[in-house]
Order: sequence, then C-alpha cells, then structure tokens
Amino acid sequence: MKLKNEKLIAVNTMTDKHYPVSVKKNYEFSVDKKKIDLSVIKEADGFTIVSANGVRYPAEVISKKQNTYEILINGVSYTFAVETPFSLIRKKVLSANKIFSKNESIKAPVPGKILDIFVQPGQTIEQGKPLLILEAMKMQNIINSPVKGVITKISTNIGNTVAKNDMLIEIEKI
Amino acid sequence: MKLKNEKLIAVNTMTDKHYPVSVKKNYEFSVDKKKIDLSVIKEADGFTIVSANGVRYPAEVISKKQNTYEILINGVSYTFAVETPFSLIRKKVLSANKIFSKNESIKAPVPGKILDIFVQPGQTIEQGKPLLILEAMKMQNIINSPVKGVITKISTNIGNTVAKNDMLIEIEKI
Amino acid sequence: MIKSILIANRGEIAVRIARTAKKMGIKTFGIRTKKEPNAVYLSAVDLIIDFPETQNSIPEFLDIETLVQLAKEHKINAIHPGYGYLSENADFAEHCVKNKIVFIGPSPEVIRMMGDKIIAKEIAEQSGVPLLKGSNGSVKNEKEAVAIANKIGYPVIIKAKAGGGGRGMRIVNDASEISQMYQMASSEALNAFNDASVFIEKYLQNPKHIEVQIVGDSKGNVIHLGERECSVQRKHQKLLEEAPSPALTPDLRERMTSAAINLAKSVKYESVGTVEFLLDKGGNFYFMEMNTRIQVEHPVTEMITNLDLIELQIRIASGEKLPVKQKDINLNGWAIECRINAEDVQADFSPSIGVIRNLRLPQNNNIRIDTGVNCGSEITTWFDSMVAKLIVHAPTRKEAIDLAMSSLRQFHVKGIKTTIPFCKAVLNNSVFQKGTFDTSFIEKEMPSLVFQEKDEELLAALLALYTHTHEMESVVGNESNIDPWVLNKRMKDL
Amino acid sequence: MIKSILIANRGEIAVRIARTAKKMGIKTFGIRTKKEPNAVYLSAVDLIIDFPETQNSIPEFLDIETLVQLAKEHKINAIHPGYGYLSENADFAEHCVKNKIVFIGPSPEVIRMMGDKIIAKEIAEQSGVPLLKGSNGSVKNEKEAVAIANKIGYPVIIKAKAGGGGRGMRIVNDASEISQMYQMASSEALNAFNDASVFIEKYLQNPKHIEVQIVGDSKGNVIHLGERECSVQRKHQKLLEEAPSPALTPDLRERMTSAAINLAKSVKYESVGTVEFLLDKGGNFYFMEMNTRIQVEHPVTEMITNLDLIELQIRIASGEKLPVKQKDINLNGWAIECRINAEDVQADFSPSIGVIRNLRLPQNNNIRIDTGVNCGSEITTWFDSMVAKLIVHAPTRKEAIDLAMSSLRQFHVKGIKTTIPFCKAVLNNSVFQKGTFDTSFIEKEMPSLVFQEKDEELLAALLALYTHTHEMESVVGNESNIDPWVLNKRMKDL
Repeated sequence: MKLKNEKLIAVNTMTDKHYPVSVKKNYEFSVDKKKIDLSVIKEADGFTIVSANGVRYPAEVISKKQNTYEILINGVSYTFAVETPFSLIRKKVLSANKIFSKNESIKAPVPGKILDIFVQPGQTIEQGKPLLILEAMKMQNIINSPVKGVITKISTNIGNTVAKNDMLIEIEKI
Repeated sequence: MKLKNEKLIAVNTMTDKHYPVSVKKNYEFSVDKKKIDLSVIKEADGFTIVSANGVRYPAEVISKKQNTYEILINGVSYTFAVETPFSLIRKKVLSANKIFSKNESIKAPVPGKILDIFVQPGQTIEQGKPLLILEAMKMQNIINSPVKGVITKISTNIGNTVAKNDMLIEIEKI
Repeated sequence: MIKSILIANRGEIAVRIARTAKKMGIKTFGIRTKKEPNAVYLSAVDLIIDFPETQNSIPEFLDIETLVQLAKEHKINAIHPGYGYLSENADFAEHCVKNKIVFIGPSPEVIRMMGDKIIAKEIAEQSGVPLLKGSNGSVKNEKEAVAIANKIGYPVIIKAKAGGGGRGMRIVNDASEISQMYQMASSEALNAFNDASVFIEKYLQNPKHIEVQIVGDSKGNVIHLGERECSVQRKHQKLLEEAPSPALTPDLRERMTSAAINLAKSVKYESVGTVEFLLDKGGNFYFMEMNTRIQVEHPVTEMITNLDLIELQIRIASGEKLPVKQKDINLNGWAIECRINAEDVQADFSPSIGVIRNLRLPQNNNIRIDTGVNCGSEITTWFDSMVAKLIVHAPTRKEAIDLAMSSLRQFHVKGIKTTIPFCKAVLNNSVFQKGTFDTSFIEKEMPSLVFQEKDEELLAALLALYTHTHEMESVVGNESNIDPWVLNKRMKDL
Repeated sequence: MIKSILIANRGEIAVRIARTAKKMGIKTFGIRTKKEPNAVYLSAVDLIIDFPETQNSIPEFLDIETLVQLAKEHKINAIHPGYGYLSENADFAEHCVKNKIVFIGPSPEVIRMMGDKIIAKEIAEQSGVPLLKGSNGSVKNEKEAVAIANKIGYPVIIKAKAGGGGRGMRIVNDASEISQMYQMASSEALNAFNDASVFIEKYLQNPKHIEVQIVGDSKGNVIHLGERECSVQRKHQKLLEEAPSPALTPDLRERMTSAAINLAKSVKYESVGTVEFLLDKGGNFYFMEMNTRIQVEHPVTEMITNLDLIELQIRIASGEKLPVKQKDINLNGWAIECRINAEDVQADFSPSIGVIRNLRLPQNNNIRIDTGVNCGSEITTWFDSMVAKLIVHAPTRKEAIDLAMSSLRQFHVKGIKTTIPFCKAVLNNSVFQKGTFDTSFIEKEMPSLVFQEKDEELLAALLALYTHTHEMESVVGNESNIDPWVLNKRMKDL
C-alpha cells in the first residue's frame, strides 16, 4: 500500500482513544505537525525495539487482523485499528446499522479442568456475570459472559478435563 | 578439597597483588575479618553473575591451570594463583632457585599473513622489541620479543600465510 | 552431616536449593519428569534421576513411596521438599524418617499439628497467641453454626477444615444467610476435600497479612528473623512481598515476633517456619496459620538478615545448633520481592502459556533474580505460573521501591505475557507507597492494573501505523480467531 | 526512483543500509558468501543472492564484474557499497554506471580524483583549503626528497601515494635520516602497492583529527552537517568518535566547514562525503583527505542532526534535490560512538576470535546499537573485528559521557573479549573529559587501557577462590597451553 502525505488515525479499540498522525512517503510520521524520528530495530539479542525521538521500548506486533494490530510494548497490550479519515466515518455509519451475529460461543482459552458451572440451559445471563470456573496452572479462572443472552447449550460437565478451544457454552444474545 | 577455617591468598599473577581471605567451611569468605556474602549465580540469559555484598558483575572462569585461574569480569581479564600461606613461602623459595627453560618459541597467536620480519638468525634482541608483523582481521599486529635473547631460528617468510600456533621464531634467552 | 540431598521439587525453588547445597559442598539429585525433561532446574543439580514408570497415577512430586524409594536406591542422605507439593505433608516426612532419610523440615508431628487448622488454633491459644473469635473446632451442625455466628457477630467466615489457599471459604454477612451458607460450605468441602468439616471464625474485613519468619534448632533455640508484609494479594495469591512491614511499630513487631516464638517453642519447632497473622486497622493481630516449610517469599528475609534460610534448614536438619543468636540478628534496610508470573493481567490474570523466546534481565546491584526458566523454556499448564522472582534490597523503603521499579524497567520477557507491568503499577501506586494498603488493595486501590511508561501508548500507536504502512512480516501469530474470553476480560479491566 | 538495492557489503553496515531501505519501502538484496552463510545481515535484507562460484580468486565484496552482473541478472536498480571494500573504487562506480545500475555514491570521476592523494591535494589547494607544506606531488628521486625536506623543515612524513589507513608511512625526524628513509619508503611502497610513488609532507606531531560531514546533490547544492572528532585512535584506527568536537570554537567551525563545502563544490560533489583535517595546537587546520563514502562513525552526525545519512545518499542517487537547506541544520546536543571490537585490549589489542555465546545490551533511552552479530555469531579472522557500535545522544558532552558510561556498564558479551573495558577507560579519563586530547591520547594519556569497576578485582579474586574451593565445572576452555605472546603483551600493558 502506497500512501502520500496521508492522514492516518490509530484508534485504541479498547478505549477508543484516537491518535491522528500525518504520514509522508510511508515513513515520515508527524504528530501535531512535529516530525517523529521513528525506528523499528531488531536488536542483537532478538528483541525488537521501537524508538521515537530517543525513547526506546521493547515491542512486538503479536497479532494482525485486517487493519487491526495488537501491540505488546513493555509487556502491556494495546490494540489499534488503523483508519483513514474516510474509513473512520464509514465505520461509524456501518456500526450504527450493523447486525451482529446472534450467537456467542464460549471456548476453553487454555487446557484445564471445569471446577464449577453456574448456569443452566434456558437461563438468562447478564454481561460480565460468571459462567463457570476453569482451573488451569493451579489457578481458578472464572469465565464471565461476554454478552447478555440466554444459555442455549452447555457442552461440558463439572469435573471434565477440557482441551484448548473446546466448546463449553453457547449463548444466544438478547 | 576440604578446607576448614583456612587462610588462602589469591595472588594476581600480573601485578603480584595479594588478596588474603579467610575461608570457613569452604564457603564462608571473610576479608579483613568481615564476612562476604558471596554468590555465583547462573542467570536465565546464560550469564554467570558473581555477587559480593550486593555488588554484582558478569564473570567467567575462562581458564584453569593447576591453582591458577583466569577470570573475565566486566570483560577485564585477571589471573590469580590461589595459594596457602605455606605454598606461598614454598613458591618464593623455589622461584629464587628455579632454572628457567633457555628457549622461547614464538608461535602465531591467530591465523594470518606475515607482513614483515625485523630480525635475522644470530641477531640479539631486547625484551619488548619487535620481531615481526602478523596481519590478521585486517589489523597489523606487531609481535614483540617476550625475552632478551639471540634469534636461533626463523621458520617463516614475509608473505607467508600461517595457521594458528605455527612456529614463527625461536629465541635462546640470554 | 548431610552429604547428599534429593530435591523433591522443580522450578525456581529446586534451583534455589541446589545453589545453597552446591555452595556447602553437598551433592544434589534432581528428578526428571516426562512433563519437562529439559527443565532448567536439572542443569542446576549435580545428578539427575529419571522418575520411573509407576503403577499409580500420582503426580511425580506427590508420590511419597517412589520419592523415598529413589532416595534409598541412590543412597541419598536427605530430601528437601521445597514448597508446595509434599512440603507440608506429615506422611511424607514420616515415611522419610521411617526409611532413615533426613526430611529437611520440622518433625512429622509438628507438620501434622500445624496442618490441622483447628489443632493449630488450639496450640496458638495455649501459647497465648491472639485468635479471632470463632467455633474453636469443627461445627457439628447447622444449629451450632447459627449459634456461634450470632454470638461472635457478623461478618463471619466459614472455612473447610481441610481447605487452603482461599479454597473452601464462604463469607457470611448477616444472620439471614448463615443456614444456607453453612450447608453449601459443608457440602462443597465434602466434594472438594472429601471431608465435610468446617469451622467458623470472625471475618476481618480487609486486614493486612503479616507473617513472622522463625527458625528453631534441635537444642530448643528459637529465634525470629523479622516479619514480611504480604498484603498485596489477589484471590489469596501473594503477588508482591516486602520485609519489614511498613505497618509495624517497634512495639507491635516485638509483640508479634514474641507471639510467633512462643508458638514455635510450644511445639519444639525445628527448622524454618512462618507464623501468619492478620492485622486489623486498630493494630490488633490474630493468628491465621503456621507454614512449616520454606516460603516463596523467603528471599526478602534473606536480604535484610544476610542469612541463607536454605542453609539454616540444612544445618538444623543435620543436627547443628543455630549458628546465630537473636542478638546477632540485625534487620538491615528494606527488601521487596516482585513475582513475575506468566499471566495476562489485562485479561483478568488469565494464564499465558508459550515459549520464552528471549529474556532481558535487570543488571543493577543489590538485586537478585530467582528463576527456573531460561530462553527456550516452555510455560505449560502443567505447573504453576511463576516464571521468576525479582528481589531488591536498599537502605530505605523508598529506595527499595525505586530500585525495584528501575529493575522491572530493565526486565523483559518475549513470548509470554507476565505480571511485570502489574508489579510496576503496584510500586507506582501512592497507597502502596504510603504503606497503608491491605488485602483489598488490588481490588480497591488500583485504577489500572498495568503501568504505562511515558509515551508508551503513543509508541504502540506508531508501531501499529508503521506496521500498517510497511506490511511487515514480523507478526508473531496471526490470531485470526481472537479469543472472546480474553478480549472480554481485557475490556472489563481497561 | 530507486526501487531496489543490492547491498555490496556485509556486517553492521549492510544491516544499517537495509534498515533505511526497508523504511523507505525499497527492496534490498543481500549477498550470501561461503564464509558466513548464516550472517545476521542476511536476515535484515528482503532477498538473498548466493554469491556464485567464479573462476577468479577475488574476494566476493571486491569482485566488480560479478557484483554488477548479479545486479543486472536480478534487475536491481542500484548498488550500495557501504564502507571499505569497493566503496571508494572508481572502477566499480564506473562499471555500475556503464551497466545502467545506480551507484549510490559520488561520480566515478570524483571518486578517482579524491582517491589520488596528490590530485586531491591539488584540488584542495585550488579551492583555498589550507594544506601542510610538502612536495606538491610525487617526489622524483632521493635528491629532490632531501631538498624538499630541508626546505619545509623537520619532522616530515613520507607517504606512499597509493597507501592508506596508516600503511606506507615513514616519519623522518632530522636531515641525517632522510636519504635512507626515502629509499626504504619507496621500495616498501613498490612492494606493498606495486607503485613506488611517494610524497613528502610536513609532519604534525600529535594533531587532532577532525572531519567535516558534507552532503551535495545533483543540483549543485552542498551543505555541511557539522564536524566529528576522531582523535581517539590507535595505529590510525579510530576507536571512539564524537560530534561535535570539543576543540572547535564557532569561528573555527565556520572556517573548517566552509573549507569543506568549498572543496566539495569545486568538484560538484554529489552524495555524502567527509573532508578530513588535522588540527594543530595553535588552531590551524590542514586538509588531510576526502572520503567519498558513508563512514563508520556517521551515526554521531545522524544523532545531532536528526537526519538519516543513508536516506540522503539514496535520495540524492535517485536525483532528488537535497530535502534540507543549510539553515535547517541544527546541531543539537552531543553524540558519542564507542566501537566495540573483538579484541583483547590487555594483550595489545590482539584479535579475539570465537563465538558470541550471550549478549546483554544496554536499555537506556537516547542510545542506538548498530551491529551485525547476534547470539551464536562467530567472530573469525576473515573479516574486521568490529562487533557493534554504541552511539549515545545527550544535551551536553558531560551527559553524553555519563550516558555512554552507564550504557557500557550494561553491555556484556560472552564468548569473546571486546573493547568495552577500553571504551570505559577512555570515557573515564580526565584528559578525554577535558576534551584536550589528540591522536597521541591512547599512547600518552592512558595509564590503564581498561577500566576497572569498583571492587572488580576483589570479586575476581573471590571467584578464583570460590572456584578453587569448589572445583567447579564451569571452566570454559582448559587452556593448558597459555599463549606466551598474549601473556607477554598483557604483562607489558598492565
């Protein structure tokens, strides 16, 4: 992709904070009309350093999905969507009209053992409320519902050992 | 070797500086009657750290020959002979009487090319005076005579490529 | 005299034990399991024993019979159990003794007494150690539960006699809940621990968690090595400890350490041990439990006393007299330990598994890094999530906080997410800095669970833009299927 | 517009060039040689070309025909020669041009003129740049040599016309030596460079070595980017450079940079280039030579100007106008570069070969590490000894020295010996700190060539004792045969 003197906006997808940046020749970045001396350097010990105007931190791009990048910097995760002024407007319009998938699948994020299940099929669950406890690495992890909805299926039992990505619970959003 | 409440002396073989240390149970070290909290730790990145009373430096034992150890610490090399009060006296007596080998062999320390030879067989050479130039890694290394002596043999020629440890010059000490 | 030790443990504590043993000239044996045949602790020991195929399905470091058998076969003098696993298992200690293997720790009897919460409380009471009001033993039935709870006043906590580490606990806030909660706790305890016994105690809201390190020898000498402050906890898991505690006055320290010594003396405690207390806002302290093993956070005590606790354990187990008296113990300066766990703090501390692809370690003076991993180590769900401990030592608490912060800024792990940004957020927190925090600290006093360095988010944004305009190849894993669970947790916490 | 570049070089400069090209969206090709098939620079480029088997025995990066042929075969737009190798070879530049490959550097004619020391001096003289008194061209015979030397006064220096980097030079201190020295120098030059031509110049004792970075475009614009101070030298090898120079007043800077610009303009210089001067104690400067390539020490100029010199080279080679004017150039703060070479400083800077087994890199802000190695890289005698360059930037010289020192304290290489302790000794030296050093600095002002950290020798002694009492296994190589040469050198220098 070749961009000339373009304006791009990095949008923190968690906080919706906007970082508008002018980009010239694809590599000259300016913030608030001040040129940023940016470099991305793989150092001899295998760490990648991102440096801007002398400030240097170890960073990694740990995932990429279309225009969305998860960056790990100093061990802290940030997810940014890269937008143009146009795509940003388009996105807002779309998102107002968008029809989301009705079903939400809860899968095991790590292998472990189901210690407890707090819900039953047919039950209505609020967003953020606990669904079950998965024990992994000697820690009890409470898995909360990402959405408000009705439990449609429970595919595991208390005491089960589950593999990563095993289907646990299905929820129909309301 | 088991030592109980022994006095040991680390002697810097270059400067002859003495470090007298009391050693209890082989691991409790005291200098000037003050206990040293000494530890030698292999860290997760492969460096070995020597730590004494909170001061920590990367260090390595890079060679060992009988009671003599070459230590590299912060990239600086130190060679210590470990002596007991008794062995130290014995060494001094011996060294006063010792007959040294009369012949000194100069070998190539690294592979390289002989650029120049400054001496001829039969010539007398002072200690520290140049014998030849060996080019290695694009650098010209002047090899000086470690002793005062008479050149007995030259085993190479200008322009020769030599391997590491190839014999270059023999000197009879005077 | 102990000449060889079987280390019945793994990870950083196995490395830690091997270090002291090597210093003392004692030969160490490590156990290789199929789960991590290339673990770092195996390179820290002198000799490696492959754990044999067995008929049972007991995990290796819980297999009493086999471990003792291995020690016997290899003519090993002693076993060090580390922490966790069999470290507080009286049967294991007993089986060692029976087979003439030195168990490095207190006697089986003392382990057994202190392992039973109700007996431990009785002993504490008899030695004059303050206790929270409670049932003084198992509660017989629902009726008794209601009566006791009403008597001591709400809130109360119902605990499974056999529980531990936060499991099997229920808090009851008023009389209306007590019957139902008793039933639930009791059946849960039966389910989880095969023992329905529960007891009731006054519930202290948001206390401080303070523990006293004691050490006793076979000649009846018992001394204390000061206290540790362990109130930075999440779900009863300690995350950052320090010594001394910023909350203790000299008078309170004197009273708490005396209580701990009295308790230890009353059971003729031999070895190192820890008496845990809860401290309320009014400066009243209450016995919680006694740990009869070396603890994860022991290095902060080593830092301020300049003593090697593993060495003391070994020497006491060898029958030696304590090499120091109480008057020799100077609590010098301040030490802080930061636990670096493989956890995604922003996703509710969920486990972060993967391979440690690179490491950058801090290089300051007066620090110590205890770890059982190196580059290439895999973090799996088989074991706990602790990757490393950073311990720092400085003259004052403020300087210790600064040194910990500057060291964490130099500490980077590539390949997994860790609690480093969390520890930085704790150290940077004004309530933590004041020292007035209690066990509710993480929940109530931390507006953000991770510390952001100056301009860090801007640099992250710029890297996203740079990657976008350059279509770089450096993406590690193309997570086409971003985990809703992790994402959701992250949204909640940010 | 250049869309692809063949990097006709290796090591850190190949990595450096690839970094800028990648930033600019230009595709880079690297050349793999049999001598280091797994070199780090190959992972910095987009595409790798295996250097083919050839009939000749010319080293890869000196093989003009094959390099240009490879660029043609792969339809590559341009060649960047880096430094060393063919970077100042006019025939190479010419062969590129002839084959319609852009040579990233000045024109063949300019390279040729500046490569001939005598012609270069003539041009300098014509552009009004001060010269040392001398023969103004090759000396015809012994008689002329004696006449010239007597006229300009002793000491004089006889230089081989084709020499460089300190080779083929003889210093003559008085009239009695001139005849013999002329004969020797001339025959030596014939031997070494196949050209007996020598010339004579006034010999400046212990001058400062100052160089001015200039940059010109194809439109006739020439600007300077300030000077660099390169007086910390050993056998004409630079070891530590800085920008600006502590010796220059604004007036002197104005005169030296103007001289450099005049010289560059007089030859219509296009690309970046360096005019080297000698500066005597009285503040007089003399033209030494012009380097028509990027230099090892270019990063210090980048740091104080916030410009990317490789980017400027590429843009100028693409025919672009200089993107900045002289008035846009602000020389901001102070930058220092420390060269980290694989050398045993204590053994007279003898080469240290081996494998880099581990690395610890400094983690400060406002620093930069340019390197072509990583863990596992082998340092061989095939190539030069430079392992890395540490460059730091700070508002003042004092702060830059402090930052360089603190960064070197965090910089550790395991497996080979390096010049790190030497660079620390330079930075810690009071004459260096004052800025009054000249090219005799290392020889005359450094009582110790390595810096010892506090208590370092004591810790070394303790480690020797610990190793002795523990008979550890950690000895790396049992050097049963300690090298008398290295030992002897070390004795001399300590």
